[in-house]
Amino acid sequence: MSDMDMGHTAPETPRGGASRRDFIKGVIAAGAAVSTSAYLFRTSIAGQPATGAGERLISITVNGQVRRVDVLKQETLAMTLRYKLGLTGTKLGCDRAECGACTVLVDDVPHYACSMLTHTLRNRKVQTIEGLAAPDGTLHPVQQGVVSEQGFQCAFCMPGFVMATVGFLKTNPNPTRQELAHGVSGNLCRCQDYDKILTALMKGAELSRGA
Amino acid sequence: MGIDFLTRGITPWGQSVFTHISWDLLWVSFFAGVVFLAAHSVYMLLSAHSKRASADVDALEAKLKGLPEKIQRHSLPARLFHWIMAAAMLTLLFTSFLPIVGVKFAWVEWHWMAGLVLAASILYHIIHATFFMDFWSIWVGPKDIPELKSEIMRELGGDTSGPKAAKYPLGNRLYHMAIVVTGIGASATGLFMMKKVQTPFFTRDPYILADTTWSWMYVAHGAAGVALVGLTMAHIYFAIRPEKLWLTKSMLFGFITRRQYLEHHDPTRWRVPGSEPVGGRPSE
Amino acid sequence: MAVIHDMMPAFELFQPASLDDALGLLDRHGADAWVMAGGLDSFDWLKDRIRKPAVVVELGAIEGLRGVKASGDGIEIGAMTTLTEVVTNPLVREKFGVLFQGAEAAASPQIRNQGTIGGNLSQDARCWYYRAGWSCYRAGGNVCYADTPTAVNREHAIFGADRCVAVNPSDTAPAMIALDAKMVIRSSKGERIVDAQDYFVGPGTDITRLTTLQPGELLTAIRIPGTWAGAEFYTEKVADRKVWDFPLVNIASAMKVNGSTIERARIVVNAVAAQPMRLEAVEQFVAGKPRNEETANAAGELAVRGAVPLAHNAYKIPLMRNLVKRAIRGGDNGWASTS
Amino acid sequence: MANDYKYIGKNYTTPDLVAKVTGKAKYAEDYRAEGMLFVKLLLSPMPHARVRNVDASAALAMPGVKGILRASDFPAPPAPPTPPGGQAPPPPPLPPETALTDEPVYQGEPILAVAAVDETTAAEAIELIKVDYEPLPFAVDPLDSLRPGGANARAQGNVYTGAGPTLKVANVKWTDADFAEAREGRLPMGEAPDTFVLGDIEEGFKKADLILDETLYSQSTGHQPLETRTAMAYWQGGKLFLHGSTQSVAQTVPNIARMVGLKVDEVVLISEFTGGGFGSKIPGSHSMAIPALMSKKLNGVPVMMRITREEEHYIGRARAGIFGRAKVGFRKDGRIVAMDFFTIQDNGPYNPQGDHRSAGAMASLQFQPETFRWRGISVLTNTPPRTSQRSPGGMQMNALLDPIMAKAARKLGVDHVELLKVNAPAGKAPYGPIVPATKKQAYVTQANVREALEQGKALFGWEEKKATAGQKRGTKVRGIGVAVGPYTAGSIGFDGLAIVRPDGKVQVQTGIGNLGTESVIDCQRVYAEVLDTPWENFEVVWGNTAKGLPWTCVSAGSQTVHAMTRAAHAAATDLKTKMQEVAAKMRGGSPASYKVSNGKVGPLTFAEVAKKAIELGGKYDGHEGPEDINAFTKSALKVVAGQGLIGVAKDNYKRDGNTHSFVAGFAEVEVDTETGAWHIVDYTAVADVGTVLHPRNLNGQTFGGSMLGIGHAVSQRWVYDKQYGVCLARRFHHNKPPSIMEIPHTVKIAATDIPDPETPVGARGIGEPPVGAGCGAVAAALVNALGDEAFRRYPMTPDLLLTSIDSKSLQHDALTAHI
Repeated sequence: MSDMDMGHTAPETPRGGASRRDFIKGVIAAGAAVSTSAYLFRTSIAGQPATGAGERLISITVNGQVRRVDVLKQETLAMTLRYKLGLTGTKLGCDRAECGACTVLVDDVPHYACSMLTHTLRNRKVQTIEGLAAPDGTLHPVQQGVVSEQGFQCAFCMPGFVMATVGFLKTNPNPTRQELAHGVSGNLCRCQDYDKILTALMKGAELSRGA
Repeated sequence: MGIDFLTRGITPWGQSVFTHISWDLLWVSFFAGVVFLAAHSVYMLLSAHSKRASADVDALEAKLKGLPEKIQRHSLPARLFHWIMAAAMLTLLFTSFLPIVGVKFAWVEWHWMAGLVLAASILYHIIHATFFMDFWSIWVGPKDIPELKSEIMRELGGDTSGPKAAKYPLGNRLYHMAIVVTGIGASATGLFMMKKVQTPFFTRDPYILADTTWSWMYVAHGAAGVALVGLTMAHIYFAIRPEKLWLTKSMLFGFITRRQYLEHHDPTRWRVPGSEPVGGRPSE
Repeated sequence: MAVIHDMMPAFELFQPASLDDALGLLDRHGADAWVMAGGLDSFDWLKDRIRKPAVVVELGAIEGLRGVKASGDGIEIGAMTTLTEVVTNPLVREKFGVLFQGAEAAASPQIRNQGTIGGNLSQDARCWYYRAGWSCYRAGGNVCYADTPTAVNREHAIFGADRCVAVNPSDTAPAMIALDAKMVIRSSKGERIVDAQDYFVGPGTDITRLTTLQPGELLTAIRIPGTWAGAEFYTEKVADRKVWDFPLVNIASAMKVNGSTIERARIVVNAVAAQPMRLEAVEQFVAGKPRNEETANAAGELAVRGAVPLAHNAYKIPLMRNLVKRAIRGGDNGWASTS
Repeated sequence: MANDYKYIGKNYTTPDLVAKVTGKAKYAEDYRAEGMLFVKLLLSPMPHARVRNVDASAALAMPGVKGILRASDFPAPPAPPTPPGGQAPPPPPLPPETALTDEPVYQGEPILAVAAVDETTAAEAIELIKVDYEPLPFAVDPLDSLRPGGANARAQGNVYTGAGPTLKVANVKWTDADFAEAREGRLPMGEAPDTFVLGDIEEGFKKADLILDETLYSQSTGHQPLETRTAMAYWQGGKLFLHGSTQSVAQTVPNIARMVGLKVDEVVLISEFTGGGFGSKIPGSHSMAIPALMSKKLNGVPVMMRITREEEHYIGRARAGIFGRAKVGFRKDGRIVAMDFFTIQDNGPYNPQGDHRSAGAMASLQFQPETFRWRGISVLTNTPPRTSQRSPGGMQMNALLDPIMAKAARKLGVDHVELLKVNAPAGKAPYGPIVPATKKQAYVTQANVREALEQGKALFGWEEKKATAGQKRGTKVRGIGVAVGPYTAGSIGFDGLAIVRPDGKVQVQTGIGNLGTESVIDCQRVYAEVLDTPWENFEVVWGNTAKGLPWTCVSAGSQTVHAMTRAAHAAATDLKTKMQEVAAKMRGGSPASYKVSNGKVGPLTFAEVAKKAIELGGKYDGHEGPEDINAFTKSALKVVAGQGLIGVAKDNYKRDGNTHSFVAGFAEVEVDTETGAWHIVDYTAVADVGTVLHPRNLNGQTFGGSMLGIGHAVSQRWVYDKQYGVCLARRFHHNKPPSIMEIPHTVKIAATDIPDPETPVGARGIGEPPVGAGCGAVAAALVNALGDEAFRRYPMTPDLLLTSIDSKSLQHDALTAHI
């Protein structure tokens, strides 16, 4: 595990004599300060209407915390999470609502974050993979199920699968294997390790019921 | 503000091509037609009439013995052609432009079927006119300049000894010319376009022509079609104008009366069988 | 100009809180406005940068457009009701199983959680030539790239091809027509109600859209009368994948059976034409006939009469025939052990 | 077969899993840096063209646009090194692929890149760029290119011939007479430049009781890893730092260095997590050079190039599709007496692919035919570049041949499992062409295919299922099938490197990529085994070449488990020896008398020994190393020297034969005869991969690989429009990778667990063989269910099956690619 710390350091001085380690700006952990850099979008676009139908600065609740973010009208939740809030656990596999890697819970319901405008999430509750484990690091039962069963391979799809499962279990806490498969069928795994994934998620369901 | 006369599209290779002319031009043609109609009606109220003075007609009538009472102007095949073509043309115009102006219906089959009728009738007409009619009687050329001059003079109220119309008045022939260009343009391009729709005759294949060739073909088809709106309006207008009704009737019944013949035509330029020569050539 | 995908162009976003506001916005912005319901179809057009509307009117904030409620002996479904809400609604499950199954077969769980019934019914054609942004007939151009000697058109139409051979891809549309639903359409000029059957239009009528919705109009609700509540329903969707796929052919039917005699039926097949096809000739044929293999076979044959296959979709003829057959006869599960 | 290992063969949790499941695992696109710019690509709209002119003035004038990169910004590729005393290798027959080009040879090939302050600006800038293209002739279907007058994909020709130093590009056109067979639906077989022959097939066919002659087509399909090949780069202190997505960490570095024009030690690669590769990211990607060079041009500023899913389709690689025709002669008992196997490979536009050659070699291994001929022709097409995809050639071999085996089994009345057993490779089974040097075929280290088939037959319940196979209930019919996927499964000669730290922990350095197979961790269990010390005492360092990683095999071709358990074994043994020597130096006595166990060396702790090693220096703390290790490892050694007691060694273990693994797959399918829809009821796979290293991962790999192959059978597509040569199946719902709903209803996975005698740990790789087994078994089961006229092309979607069922004949076209 020695390597796992890499890049997890808080943002530090940019450029100029700093070590490479300092130079890399780490993941901004959930709850840390909002990044002010607009990585993906201009904060002011020439030709963009000066007055819009609504404010660009909006509040959304992410992982239990109210976050004020400057969001462009065409910005999707996945982009806001990844590039504005530093929550890179939500992955972009297709950006077209086809693979599920970006699945997050919105008001406890699984949604493709790549295909929701952030502006539609004002005053709604968003939960991402980063918000699943307890603050002390105790894993969510579904996460624990994955760890116990060595679920997944490359794991790029894993956050999406886990969030889809957590959301699905809220509606059906005691699913059959087939029901759970149907519940997470909006998520694609290209390692195609679906059988082990299902075993791990079923374990997660079992642990959830015990929790 | 610039008007885009042509609508652009994009090919699978990302190249910009024309897809058709701007349908705004339909309204341009339509209003041009209306304006022409209005202007012409007003003008007609004020202008002098161009037909031969009745004294002259009497003289001519006396001079030309043997002229039948009814003079055949359009043979039955020619009239059939005309009306079939007219029906096809109107079908074509309505099936193409009604959907554009918002009346939605399944127009394509009607359109291509009417198009086939039109094309067939044009083909028939070409053959018929070439071998069975006075082919050159309908064309316009430099030799018509005297007639044009004298027609203008007459329109301006002056009398002139210049030539009067042969079988087809100059305006009629100019109109025919415009119809030849637009009608053949529209039907020739339309025939190619049938490769692009499901018909019993062809398997669909848009790839018989290059993207850019097609784009010009659509532009030509659209331009001809739009022009035909104005031309058709003008045609119908003339057909129902009171002073032209004698001509319209002739397209229905085939003949004109002897007096109508003498009033409007230059007997030297349109010889009617049985009439005796008046002597001398028409003024050049 | 070079073509680039995958970045949404900038637009102004309006999130009206009432239907009147929404209609007002549509009137004000005319052709510049794009209506977004669940957004799942919209995002494709926007992310591909094929459509660049100046204004997007997002309907999610209009509470009145959501929910399923009883209405006489039928139900009324707000157009912005999600497919999941339709699927989980007890009234729908109890009375209109055909709609429940149709909605359940659509897309994926996440899409059903977000996608709306109105959006599913009104979605655009999925022809991959059309969706590539080329100027085909449906896009206002003058080529059908899907019906050429070399085109790949496995998913395309066998009926009603009028230049365009795209099909309607909706999983819920056949159920709505089978149930004789009424579509409530609003514009600033007022309300009009059309039969579900007439909500969908073919390329002959309008080659650039799949529904009768005109600019400035919104589908606000779907009213399902009680006529077919609790009837014998049959739905089946055949697709390459069991999730996130559009139908190769799908069917929805409602049938009233008295003993072994079919009293009346409504049978609708989708993905064979640009509009869901209600098989009225078949319905008439089976009415009053005994419900047996022979009637089913004859109905199947009748259903596919007049079909014109393209190069790669001749299979749709036996597939449609067999699905109609099953709708009359009932499905066949065969192996009991199949989970 | 049980072994008495303590760690090997036991389930445990890999140490990267918690980071993965909490979202903390960082993939290339998850890195951020202040002032980071974004790059977007301009892709060729045409399948083959020449860029005449680019007008980017409007784009460059946009506020926020920072720069443009063209093909001309790339360094000329260095000439390949001349071996000492040897001749310079001939120049490649085609200009090599580069990340950007002015002569695109497939639609979607990147022409130029624009950097801007954000992606919106970059996209708008791209839209403003005017490129003037001269369209050139193109071919997207190999058969079209072979037709008389057919277009060539490249100006130099349309076919690769030969291999290695004899590799050439030629212009091959077949005659109308050759194509006459196409009208009958059979694959035309014209001149094929590549061939190998074993025995006299004409004589072989004379002995046959049944001869089948079948044409089948296996599609090209994208690898489609869920993580696209996004990369981020910046420069600092003259070094390039690159965050990329790669299957192989160590071996990607020289590749990037070459693309960017640097020395190997001027590149730092960070790739701790890779979201899948399946062969498409073996040594990284050409596209990695784009952010690297853009950053260089912009004074080292960080540059992120996010690759979209559609772009991944174009630049992300695909499996080479193969048209195959096989004439196979069987004896009554199912023994194959002659096989004449003809393949037309869709090579794509660039590097020569070996899939069809491998298909020939694997056919000769799998069926051990008494006489055999393989002929192949590899045709260049203007479609995205191909590269190895899990079981390259092996999978296609199974797809093309196993349906024939199923048919033969039924026609001969021989049980299909028995048919495979009678032809199965065993022991040091020979395969492939005659090797000129030895005048014999190469052979495998060990094959236990019959054992795997027996084990699988029992586990699957073959005999019970056989009773109902082919029977129809209601509208549904079931069928069973079996196939064996063979493939190479291990290379040799790489290095191991580990440090016993002064805190007593053993830190294992590895250059294996972390692409999800977990071999990056699993291989290191050998250290625990050799040092007889609990796994908790070990830490693994991977994914960052600045940390000193040894030279490692590419994580591809099922090599890693074999190659890197050997290297681990060598380095662990070196550690053990050195610890014993140091202990002896500390406490006297013979080194051998110090037992290394449970974190101790005799009475001494690892920590004590490590501290002493640092004191001793020299070879003990890595300031000296063996001569035979790779230069890359030598550089790594410099990084870690002095940090503790260093174990470093090259794998010099002997090996007799070439390492291959096998998987026997069994499938039961159920087809609805009224709709053509079908699903897999049961699936069983038994892996013959030597010693099992990590059962849960082996099961995951075996099933995942099987599903990857099954994907080719059930749904995966790759569709091109021939007229314009452009991609139609751009989206997942078009190209249809299997979802979780497509998996078999029940799955059983097992292994023979017979150690390979030619490698210390006995373990071989698993990545490739299940792919062909899955595809072949399912295809065979469909033949079993539906009879002879079931399908002729992959995937066997409902439309194809229904057409066959309905018309009782094969109506569909097996001779057109990409539909």
